Amino acid sequence: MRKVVLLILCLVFVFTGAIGLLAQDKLKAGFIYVGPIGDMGWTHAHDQARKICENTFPWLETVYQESVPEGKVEGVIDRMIRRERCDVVFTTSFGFWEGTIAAAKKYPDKVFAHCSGFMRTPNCATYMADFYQVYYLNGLMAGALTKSNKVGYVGAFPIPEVKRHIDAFTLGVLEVNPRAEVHVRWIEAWFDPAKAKEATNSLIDAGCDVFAFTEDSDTVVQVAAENRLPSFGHYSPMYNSAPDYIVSGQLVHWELFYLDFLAKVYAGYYTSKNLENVDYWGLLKEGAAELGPKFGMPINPKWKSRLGKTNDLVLERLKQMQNPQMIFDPFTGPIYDRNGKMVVGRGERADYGHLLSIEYAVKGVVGAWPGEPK
Amino acid sequence: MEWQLWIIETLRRALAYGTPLLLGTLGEIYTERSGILNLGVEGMMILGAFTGFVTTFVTGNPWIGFLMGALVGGAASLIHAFLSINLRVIQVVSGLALTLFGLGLTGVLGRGWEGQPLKVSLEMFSVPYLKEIPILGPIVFTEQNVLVYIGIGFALLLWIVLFKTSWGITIRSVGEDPATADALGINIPLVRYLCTFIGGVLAGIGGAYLSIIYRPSWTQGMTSGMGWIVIALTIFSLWHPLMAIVGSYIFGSLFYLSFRLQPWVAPELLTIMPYLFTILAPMFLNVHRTLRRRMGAPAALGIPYSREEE
Amino acid sequence: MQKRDAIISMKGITKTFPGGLKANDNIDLDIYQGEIHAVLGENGAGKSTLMNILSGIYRADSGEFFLNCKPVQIKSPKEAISHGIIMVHQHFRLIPPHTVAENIVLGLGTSFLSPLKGIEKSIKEFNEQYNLSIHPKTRICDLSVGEQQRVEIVKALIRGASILILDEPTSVLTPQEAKELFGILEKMKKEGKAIIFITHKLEEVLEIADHITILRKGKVTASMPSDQIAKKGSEAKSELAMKMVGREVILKVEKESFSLGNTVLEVDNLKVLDDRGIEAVKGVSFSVNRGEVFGIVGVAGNGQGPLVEAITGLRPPSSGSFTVKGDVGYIPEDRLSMGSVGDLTLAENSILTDYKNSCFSRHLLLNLSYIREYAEILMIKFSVVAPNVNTRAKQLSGGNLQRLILARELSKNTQLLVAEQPTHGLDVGSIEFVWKFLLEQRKNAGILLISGDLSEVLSLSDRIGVMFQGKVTIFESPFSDKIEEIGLKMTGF
Amino acid sequence: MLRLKIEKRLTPTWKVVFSVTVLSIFLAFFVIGFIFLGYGINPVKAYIEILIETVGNFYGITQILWQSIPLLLCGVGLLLAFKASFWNIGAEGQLLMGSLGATWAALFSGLPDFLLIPMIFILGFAGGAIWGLVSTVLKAKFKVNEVITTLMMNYIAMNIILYLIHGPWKGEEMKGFAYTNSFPQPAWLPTLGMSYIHWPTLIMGLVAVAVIYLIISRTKLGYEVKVIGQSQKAAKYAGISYFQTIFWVMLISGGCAGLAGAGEVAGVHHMLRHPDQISLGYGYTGIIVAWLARGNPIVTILTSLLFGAIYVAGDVMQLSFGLPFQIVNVFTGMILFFLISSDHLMRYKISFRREE
Repeated sequence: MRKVVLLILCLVFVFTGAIGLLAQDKLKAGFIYVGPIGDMGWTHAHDQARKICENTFPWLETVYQESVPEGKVEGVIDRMIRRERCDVVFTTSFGFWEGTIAAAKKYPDKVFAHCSGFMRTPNCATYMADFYQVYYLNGLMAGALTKSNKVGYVGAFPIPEVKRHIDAFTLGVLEVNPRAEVHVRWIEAWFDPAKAKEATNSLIDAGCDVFAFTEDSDTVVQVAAENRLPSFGHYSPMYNSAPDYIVSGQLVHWELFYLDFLAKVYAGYYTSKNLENVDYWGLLKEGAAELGPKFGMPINPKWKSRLGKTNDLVLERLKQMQNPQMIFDPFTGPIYDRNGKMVVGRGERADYGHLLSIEYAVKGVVGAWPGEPK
Repeated sequence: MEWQLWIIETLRRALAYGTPLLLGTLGEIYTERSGILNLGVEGMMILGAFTGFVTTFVTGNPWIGFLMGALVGGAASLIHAFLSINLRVIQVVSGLALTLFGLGLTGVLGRGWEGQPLKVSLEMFSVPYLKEIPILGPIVFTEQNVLVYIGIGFALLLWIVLFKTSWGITIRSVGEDPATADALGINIPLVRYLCTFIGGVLAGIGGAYLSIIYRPSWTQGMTSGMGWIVIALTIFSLWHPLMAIVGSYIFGSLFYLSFRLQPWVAPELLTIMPYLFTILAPMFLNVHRTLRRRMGAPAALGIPYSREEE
Repeated sequence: MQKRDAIISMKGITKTFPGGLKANDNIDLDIYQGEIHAVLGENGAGKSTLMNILSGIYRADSGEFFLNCKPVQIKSPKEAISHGIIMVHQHFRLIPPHTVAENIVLGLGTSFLSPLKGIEKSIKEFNEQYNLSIHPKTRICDLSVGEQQRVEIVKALIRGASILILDEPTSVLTPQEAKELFGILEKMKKEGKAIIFITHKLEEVLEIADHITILRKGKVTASMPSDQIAKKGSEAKSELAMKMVGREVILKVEKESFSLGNTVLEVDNLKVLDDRGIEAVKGVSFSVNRGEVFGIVGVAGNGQGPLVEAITGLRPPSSGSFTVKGDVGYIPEDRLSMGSVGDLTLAENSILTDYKNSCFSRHLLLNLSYIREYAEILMIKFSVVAPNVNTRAKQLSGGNLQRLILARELSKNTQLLVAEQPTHGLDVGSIEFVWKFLLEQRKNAGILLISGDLSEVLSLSDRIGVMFQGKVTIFESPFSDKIEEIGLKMTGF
Repeated sequence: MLRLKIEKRLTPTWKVVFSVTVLSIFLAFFVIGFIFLGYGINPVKAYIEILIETVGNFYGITQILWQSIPLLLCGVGLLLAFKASFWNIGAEGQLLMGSLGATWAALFSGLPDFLLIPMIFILGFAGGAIWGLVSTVLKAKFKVNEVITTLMMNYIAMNIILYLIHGPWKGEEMKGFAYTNSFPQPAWLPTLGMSYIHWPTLIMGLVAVAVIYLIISRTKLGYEVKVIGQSQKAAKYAGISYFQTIFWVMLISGGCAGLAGAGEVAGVHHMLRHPDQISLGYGYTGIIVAWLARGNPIVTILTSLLFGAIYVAGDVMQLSFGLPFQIVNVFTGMILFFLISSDHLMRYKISFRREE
């Protein structure tokens, strides 16, 4: 009996070793997700991109692990590199930064990329696709659609990323409809359909009649549609959740980043020595973000007539921002926060650093705003 | 009047959110009244949610979904029943195992179903005429789904059964003093099996409500701790079906208010409230001697019964 | 004399418990209609087991039942009830938070929707028929013991009991209540019911029983109509008593007398509330001195429990005071779940009440080797039979366990020893052993003996306090001419 | 003909207990094999792979050790509470409050560097202990069932931490995310070599096992705990104060869970973050760890390693076979079902007899 077990063990070792040899000229990438891949939002979008990459590059192999607790990320990286022999590891949540940086130091000849992070090392790049421009466009439409002059917004966590989205959205709403307000509710979770549902309901009860959100489910769209109210999708194509009531939304193309990054690593352009300054910041002009309730449909045709003139305004601004020169940006002064303080001067355009650390709420935002500067 | 509107809106939402809690609590009340402590509510709810969703998705009929959810919830409860009635294991551990098992199994089996929206659901509707009643009309009879009424109906029915019928006397007696009931020719295992099964069925329906009506889709762990709240509500409602209505809707109200009042009150404060109430309610009860005797926990709760051991 | 058929007869009933104890050994018993049949026996003679078998709670290993000469099976309480066999247990099978009516209809199969409807009327009828005065809507927990017993009887009657088994029905009653109960039983007899009356008090049953059967160690030792005994007089009685206990009932106790020492317990106008908040001890005063046994005798439930709990510090008195000199040793009535801990070893059990003593524990630690030695010594000195000190207490027999508890309580350097029903349920050998040690212990301490057994108190005590409804009346020795008076006091006259 | 013979026995021998335990774990593995089949994975290969990746190499073993640290501390503390028949199912909340205390020590106490780590453990212990004692007071003074209070206190602890990381304790370095600042370097627990094993906590765990073993077997407190656990009536008779004993029990039990929390924040996370991320259900798994040890604190070392291995095996199954992470719960639930069923069987002696 013992001999058989030993034999099996030996065979397994030989077998795995052989695979390692064969995989020499292949590139293997590991993806570490913070949530379940079925979440309809963030993790789902990353996983879609992973699949696209795998289908595009014949030399690419991928592995992934979902729902990784933040404290365990370093161990998962270990396993991906030691056991799965990954050459590149992507960690797709802000909370993974500590583990990612530690692992990057531990494996100096491997390549890492950390999504939404701010710390880089020679072998760890950062990347982020951001939506504030798309949110602004959606804001324009929301401003045109609201009759009660109250627009609802469900936010996940009061962090700069979400605050930036809300501010951009509000700038859009107020540009079209200066009397409108954007009411905000936080659900303190990236994914909690029950909370998102009651948050939306509380906004409906507060009189809001158009909805946008930053969280990882399609709950807000569903609840709004149940009440026959328009809403904007987020992250994934949510057109199918409410074909009649979804107006537009934000869509992401993570694959643009992944394809580019992996191709460069494979070509030897990116190595474990030169990533210190590699920071992807994907906006409309890079094609990382897209406007629409589903790919290839910027505005739901059913709503075009209701939008009227705003329709054209949206498309014009979209074109301006897609221009490689980025002729327009929503965070162009003068911008005042809701306490009346000027945060972006007249004629100035908020720079990258400013955008990354937004804590203020612009004029027109109503509701709790944790961490608001005095 | 502004405040009237607030009450109406809050309670309206409390009904929708509180219904799965109510269903689960009613079931657990029956289970505990018969002397079985089932901490596996979370597991049974998630199993009900998963089977409810899948069945509805496949058959296109939400009612069959509810039926299957109920049956699977009930079947899961029978595991606990078997372990605690026949094998007389420690019920805390057995319930915990059921919760873990339910969460795990649905997570493993349900992966392919995640993110698929459910096309058919039960429509919301308003009851004609009744919705004209001031205050009550807009709360209860406007734009609610039928399960809300079924939940309240169950509560009334189970209250009548528990306190006005011979079965109720039997169930309560089995939970208070199984030896006595046994001596009077009552089949203790049968009663306990049935009550645990009722608990599983109702938890299953409550879970199916989440995946079919409340948010027509499936995600793993979508019960997000509701099963534990049910355990708390069972105690909060002093094992009384009518109090379960009050408890579930108070909890629903607070959940809703934690968003509605967000501009003014820290949400954590409101979220903590129900848990604090649950601790305080039995505390006040226990200060009062007669109340404790009449409204306290079933005396044989969690204690296995066997005839020969006397 | 007309030959009648027995309403129920049992043939060859045998029951062995998992521990190997043969509780019933080939027992035959015939019960006739319109007759009160007393089953007598000591504690542990197998009476309760037999009745539990008859009422379907236990199953016999072998044996047969004949109901009106037809063989029947009794596999469950339900089947027993369907044959009209119903038992009123010594500890009432009533559910305290439920009402009288709810208790009565339980398992009755009344109408589903209005289960209590017919019942209230029936209760009223029984109230009139037997003069019971029970109110259907009261909760059991608000009733007195006597009232609860009547609820039990109504419960049985409503189920159509033709054979009513009463397990030690008088043990919890005051004499007044017992008298009322006998009245009720007489009426039931006249209605044609068969009544089985289980007791260990011979005197009591001679009054009302028509037939007497005596069990001893699981076997029938005598069975005869009671008028035969009445005819034969006192000689027959002592013969019966011998059959019950196997030898003379009255144990002669060698009793050395000691000179009285200082006062070890002084109780002054003590008042104590019971669990329900009712004053159970209503102003009691007495004292116990070293060198004497002070016996408190009374029917159970007259406040002895709360009194003992107060003296041993388990229950705060509501008013009055008591002073104890030195340590108190206490032998509780409930030796299984209070006097010992079943899952702990004998060594651990041997220090239960004295573990804080500096020889067993220093600072935070226990002195394990000393404890083991100590337990070994105790076991030898008090002849506790067990494999070793690591045996678990639950594996010991009742007599051995009581010896261990005695050993523990007597070996402490106590000034006052409170012994509560110390011989309850023990075999004769153990009883003698316990008595001997209690008397010896007077050398060093004062003994407070609480017992329901008058003969025990009479033979051991130097002074006697009779407890009735929360009050104590004290009698000084000699008692021989006061026995009648003491008996009367116990019954409240 | 073979005939089944069933006899009852009072106390099963440790050999029976051990073999039945191993057997039920194997049974669980067997049943779960079908789930592998359902996913198109050869269960035999899968188990060999899991075996290699968990106990078959050095890295796997360090991972198991690392995972079992909080389980050991929670489990052994709970064991003491269960010994006193106090159904503490609040180790989760006690762990969180321990992490809260430790965070305060690391970030806000302003102590000199060399005092930081001792203070982290002291306040971690205190945080868990205080949280455990709330239920003690409620039980002893108001007779509120501890199952419910400890369970509710979990949720309250969770919300307190949420409030702190979103509000007053939110770190300025965290770009507005809901984390506290990173602990200063001197407050980081050292780890063993290249592994993640924060050995001071591991040693705490082993010390806790030893201390609780000593408490149970040779102290007055342990004696009191055993008596109370068996019969409250006997305890009252023996003059044991229920409140006082349970007070110490929960002080230690909650404190151990608190130490686990302190170890997690100071050894793994180096900050306070969302409660779901700090405790991956360690408090609940701890119940199982304690229960499986059947009253023997030494055995918790084995049971916590078992569940540490299951956690690690879960990681392996996710990464190597693409199974969802919930597979861990299926394992735990299954093993528990089989174990509690076998618990009953252990009280019977089953033998086959050949009948002529």
